[in-house]
Amino acid sequence: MPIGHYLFLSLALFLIGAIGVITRRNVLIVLMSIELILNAVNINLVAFSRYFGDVAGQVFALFIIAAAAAEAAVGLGIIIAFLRNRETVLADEMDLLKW
Amino acid sequence: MLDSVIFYFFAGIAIVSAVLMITRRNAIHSAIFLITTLLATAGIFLQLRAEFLFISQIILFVGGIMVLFIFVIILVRLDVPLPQVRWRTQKWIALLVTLAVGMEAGVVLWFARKIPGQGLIFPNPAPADKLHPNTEELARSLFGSYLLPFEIASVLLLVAMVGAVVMAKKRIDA
Amino acid sequence: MTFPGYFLSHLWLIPLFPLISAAAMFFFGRRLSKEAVNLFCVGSVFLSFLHALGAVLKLFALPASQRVYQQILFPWVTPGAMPTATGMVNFVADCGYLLDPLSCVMVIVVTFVGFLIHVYSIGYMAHEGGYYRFFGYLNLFMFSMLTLVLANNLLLLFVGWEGVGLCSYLLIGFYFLKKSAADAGKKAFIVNRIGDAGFLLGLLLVAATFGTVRFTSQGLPDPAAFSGILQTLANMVAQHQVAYGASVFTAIALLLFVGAAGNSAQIPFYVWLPDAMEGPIPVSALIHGATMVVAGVYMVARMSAIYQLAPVAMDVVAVVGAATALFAATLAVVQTDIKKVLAYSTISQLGYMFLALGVGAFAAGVFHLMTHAFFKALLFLGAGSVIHSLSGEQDIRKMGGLRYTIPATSVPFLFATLAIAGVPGLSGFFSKNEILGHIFNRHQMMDRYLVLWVVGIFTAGLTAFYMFRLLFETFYGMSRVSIALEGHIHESPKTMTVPLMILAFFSIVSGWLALPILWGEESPFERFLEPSLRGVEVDTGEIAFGRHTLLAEYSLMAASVALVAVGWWLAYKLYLDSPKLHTKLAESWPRLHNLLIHKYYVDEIYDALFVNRIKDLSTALGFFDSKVVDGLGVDGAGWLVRRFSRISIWWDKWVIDAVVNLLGRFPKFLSMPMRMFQTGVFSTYAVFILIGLAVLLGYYGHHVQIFVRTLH
Amino acid sequence: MSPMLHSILAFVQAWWVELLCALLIVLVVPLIAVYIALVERKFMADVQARPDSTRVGPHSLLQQIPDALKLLFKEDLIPANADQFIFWFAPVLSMTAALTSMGAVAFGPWFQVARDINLGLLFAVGVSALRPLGIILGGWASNNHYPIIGALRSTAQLISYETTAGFALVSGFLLAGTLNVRAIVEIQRTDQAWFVFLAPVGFFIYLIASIVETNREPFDLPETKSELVAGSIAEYGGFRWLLYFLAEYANRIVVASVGTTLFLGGWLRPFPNVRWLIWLDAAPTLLLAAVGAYCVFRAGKQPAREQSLFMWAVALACFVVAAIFALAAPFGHLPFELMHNGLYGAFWLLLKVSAYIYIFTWLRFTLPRFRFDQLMRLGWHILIPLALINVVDVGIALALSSEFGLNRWLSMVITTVATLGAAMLLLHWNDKYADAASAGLLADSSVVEGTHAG
Repeated sequence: MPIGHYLFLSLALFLIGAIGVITRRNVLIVLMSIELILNAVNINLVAFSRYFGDVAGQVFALFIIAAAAAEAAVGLGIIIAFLRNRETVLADEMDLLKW
Repeated sequence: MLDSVIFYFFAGIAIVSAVLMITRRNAIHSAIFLITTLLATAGIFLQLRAEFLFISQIILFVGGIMVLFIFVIILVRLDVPLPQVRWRTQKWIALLVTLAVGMEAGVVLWFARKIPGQGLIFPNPAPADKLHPNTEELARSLFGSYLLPFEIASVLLLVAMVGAVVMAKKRIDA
Repeated sequence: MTFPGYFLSHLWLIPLFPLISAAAMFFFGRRLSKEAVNLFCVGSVFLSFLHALGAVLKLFALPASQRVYQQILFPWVTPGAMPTATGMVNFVADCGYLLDPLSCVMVIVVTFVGFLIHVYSIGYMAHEGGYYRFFGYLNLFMFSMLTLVLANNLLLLFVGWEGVGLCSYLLIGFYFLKKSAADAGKKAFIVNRIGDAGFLLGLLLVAATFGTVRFTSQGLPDPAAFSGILQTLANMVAQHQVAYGASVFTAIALLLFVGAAGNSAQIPFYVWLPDAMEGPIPVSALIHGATMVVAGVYMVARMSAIYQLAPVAMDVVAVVGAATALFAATLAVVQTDIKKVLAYSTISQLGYMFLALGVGAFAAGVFHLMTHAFFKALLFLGAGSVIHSLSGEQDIRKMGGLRYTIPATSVPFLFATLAIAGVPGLSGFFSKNEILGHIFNRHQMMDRYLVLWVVGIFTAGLTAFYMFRLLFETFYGMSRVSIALEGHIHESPKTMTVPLMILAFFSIVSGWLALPILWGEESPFERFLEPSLRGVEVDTGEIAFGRHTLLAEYSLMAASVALVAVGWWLAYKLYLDSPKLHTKLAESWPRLHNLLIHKYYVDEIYDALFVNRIKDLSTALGFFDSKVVDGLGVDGAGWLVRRFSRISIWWDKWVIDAVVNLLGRFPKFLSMPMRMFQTGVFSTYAVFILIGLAVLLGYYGHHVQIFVRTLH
Repeated sequence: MSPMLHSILAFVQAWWVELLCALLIVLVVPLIAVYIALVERKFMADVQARPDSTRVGPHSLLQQIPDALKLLFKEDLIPANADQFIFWFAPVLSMTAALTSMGAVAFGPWFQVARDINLGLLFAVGVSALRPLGIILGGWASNNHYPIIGALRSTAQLISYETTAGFALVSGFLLAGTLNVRAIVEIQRTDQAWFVFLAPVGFFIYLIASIVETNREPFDLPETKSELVAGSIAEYGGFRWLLYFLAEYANRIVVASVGTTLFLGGWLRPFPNVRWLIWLDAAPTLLLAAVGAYCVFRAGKQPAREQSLFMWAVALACFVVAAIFALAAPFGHLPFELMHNGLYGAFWLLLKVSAYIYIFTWLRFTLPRFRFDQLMRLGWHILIPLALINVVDVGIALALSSEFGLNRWLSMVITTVATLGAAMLLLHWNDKYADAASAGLLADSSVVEGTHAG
């Protein structure tokens, strides 16, 4: 079966994730959406690696998983710290970083 | 044929539960649907004969990251549905833009498929029984040509761990 | 040249071990436990002792003609071409090590005695503060001393020289909270520096004369390439560029001797040594008894080639030595502080050595150096053990009868006393007789040496007297220990007594190296040292006498033994038989007694002559500095600056800042619309990212097409 | 539609053996689990010096069947404020995870579901990583403090000890050089040594970690009956509870068989290469025959007629199977061969697995329960570092024997001694800083529980 299907799938997942990032207010769900996006990328990589018979793609998928783990740990840490200081996890209330 | 059946099966699960994931109000539900998405993705990896990635997807993403998420959600009582009002405008903009991106990418891929002659020009995947054992392959290139990135990734994880501890640790003085 | 073997080729390790452990002490000694400190420091010294022993044995194995091993690690000071008496030469002072018979003796003595004293210090310093500091200094000293001894050129020797000076300063002032100790340290340091000035000048003169400071070029792969003082000297003499007794040699020899006198506490520089007794006993034993103070002797012996060509300088050395020997001996007679007595005896023994050097008996001097190292170290350590067991009491009038309570200390002390007094059969006897014999030889040539001989032999008697006095006062007779201390007199721990015994053994046997003299042969020790002291054959114009006959030898010995016996008898009479007698004696000659008690008022004279003058000068300078320099110059400048700054403040405020603010406001005003985008909410930024992505895709879409098409 | 059907048919005819195995597992595992529970009951009775139920069947061998039926027909309660969907989802997830991870276990050279997936044991370990999800979701869904606390605890301990077990397994994988189950067992045959002798420390660590992972006493903190009623499954009853129950026992079987496969030589009989022990191959037959004989012997003594009939039936079954075994041995050709290997393998493997689980039970009734911070300290301060050191040491041992030609056993002994020394050191330090550590951990665990209890 042509690789296009995989690409379309990952595109769809990516877009869904992007929508989640943009529209949700709950930071945790935003983080999850980011995980979803990373996952979509992984699908791409693995598909290509399969179709080129080159394992490098899977290696990078592994790295992406590692990065995702790091991102989750740090992100959740930030959220907990934020919650402790500002009592909120709403994305649009985290707006200190502006002019 | 069987491959494609499996693929469509998993892809359907993935997309549906992804949509559900971003539409649930309750964070825990979103987490569960994300988990199903990830599992479905893992299935697709398996269908792509990337066994090791499949297992590490399950161990790390599902068994590690998502458990962490749920843990945090329960710990800080985020399992109550949060108000989802305000800034509709941005939401509409967002949807619009996203759809635009999707359209464009879709068009690109589609026309790439529709080149006169044949479809996407790719070497067809090697038959499954001809493949080398995936884990060994991965290990070889991971510790061979990608050793430095591997080390860097490990350092990244270490740093992330320390950072998470530092940030989430309860200040004794405060 | 055959492969030297491990020990010789790793000669540089010998000084390195103490240096490493010293560094360890200074960097993280504070955190180490006492056991660790012991392990590090004593272990390192022991290692270097082993290596030294190995190297020396290796050297013994070689035939006498080639018993020189020299090793140049790297060229160290390379100022390039330099005008010298021998023309332009490419001056190089390299970092290299030289092992020849002379340095063999020194290195063995230093490492062995040093090791024993380290062991001793474990027990002695056990209850002191700054344990690791003490051992660190001690190891640093070992490093410097070994560098001094093993250096293959005068400059490196000078480095070691200054190093030992520094360590002596640090260790004398070890109890730096005690003012007297700090002062003593400073005194020693300053006096030494005065001497070192002379040394430095001599060094420069050597460099300027010979164009090299390397002692010799023997033992090097190709001696031709490396010029050594000895060879250059030989050439100069051979080409009649200089004659016997040339003034330049005299100058060099005298200047170097100034340095030697400073370091080895000869008149007029001896004043620092008695005060140096403020330091802990092991320090006195190691630095001010056995090793450092003899560095001067070693240096003079090392430069013997030059001295042999400078008769005037030789006489100066001899006279100064003799004077110091007698002088210090007389002072030692009346001292009541056990350490002070030993200090003065050290000075007088050093005088002895210089006397030997001065009459050209270099080997005898070095021989006495070695024996003296053993028994003087033993004496100091024994004294330390006594003080330790009397918990700090140093006044011999408050001692007595200690041999019953602390036998393990008193027996070695007894042997040391016998040795230094020159009782037949012990080491001191042989070495002193060597010296006296050589002087006597010279006297056969020139009568004026008779004086020196008389002084020497009289000093021997005096030595016997005050040493026996010390012995009797301390260990024999009635106990005069104060009641408070009487209760807990305790024998010192094993770590202190065992080194005493070892040293006692060596202070007995080390003299037997010269035993064959008794049946008229020359001593094997001198034969061993001869290659490195040979110097340059030159016509001195003197008639060379052979060694005096065996009969004369025996009669000389008899004379000295008789004097020793007299000294012993006097001491016995005055201090043991009828203790009242010596006080009576003192009262009967109050003048003389006071003179001796006040050390001939030398310190007072020095104060009056130099110290106070310098103080006055510095007060004057201080006045000038505070009033003129600070008052007018600095304060005036400050006042002006204040005035001017007022103006510049105004300018800065109302002109410069105004412009700056204007420049700041302008972009702020311009950037108004841009700031609208910065909502601070990340999802907005995500939207922007997506928009950008959309634009890019829309524009590059067809490129992506091509990309996809030509992927394979 | 037809291509779909066709493909499914193709699938079936391609994979019928695996499907059969899967079916067998799904059918048999609950039975085994139920009887493990029975054994536990008996054991408990013995330890507590009291008689156990003796009514249903001889020695109440059938006791579990009515129990199971009772659980099945109980009313299916869902707490009012519980989250319906997740409350339904969680036990299913647990059960799925347990059974799926069972798929990688090889009960014999031919008896394995996920056979040519070259992940082997890693599959079992990885899929069982889903377990915490089942527990924590169940705990959260029942919307009650005790279950949530239990869920949090169990998640924490599962995650920590999965790490430990993973490292412990890695030491075994290093020795095997492959992940493939059959390859691992074959290597243990050719090496003439079970890996437990080569990496004892690794096995020990894995033993502890597996006990913790299956929430058994003395580490059963998630469901401490005395503190948290039943912990994360307090609100569950009836069929859902049964699912959890089965999942737990299935997990126990999985960890046990993973440990057995990697460290105890899988389905090999003891000393597989010793000729004169060949008669051990006949052990299952003889055992069955013996059981049959025992049943015949006991049949007469049964009080009721049904019971004696039952005994006869059992005896008959035993004899039949024994006969089949005995027949199977001589015939060379395939179906018999398959059955032969499969059954023998299954016999020995199950023997070892049950010994393993017996150890679990033994500990359960022997040791008092740990405190949570003690458990965590054990994990993070001792076991994980020790496991890491162990991995390194095993690697060193392999290098020594392969690169420097040192004798394998010698190098293993050396490194094992080194590891034990490291363990001593760790314990020493832990004791040294125990107070501070426990204080810190107590603070953290109080954070965990304070958010809800407080």
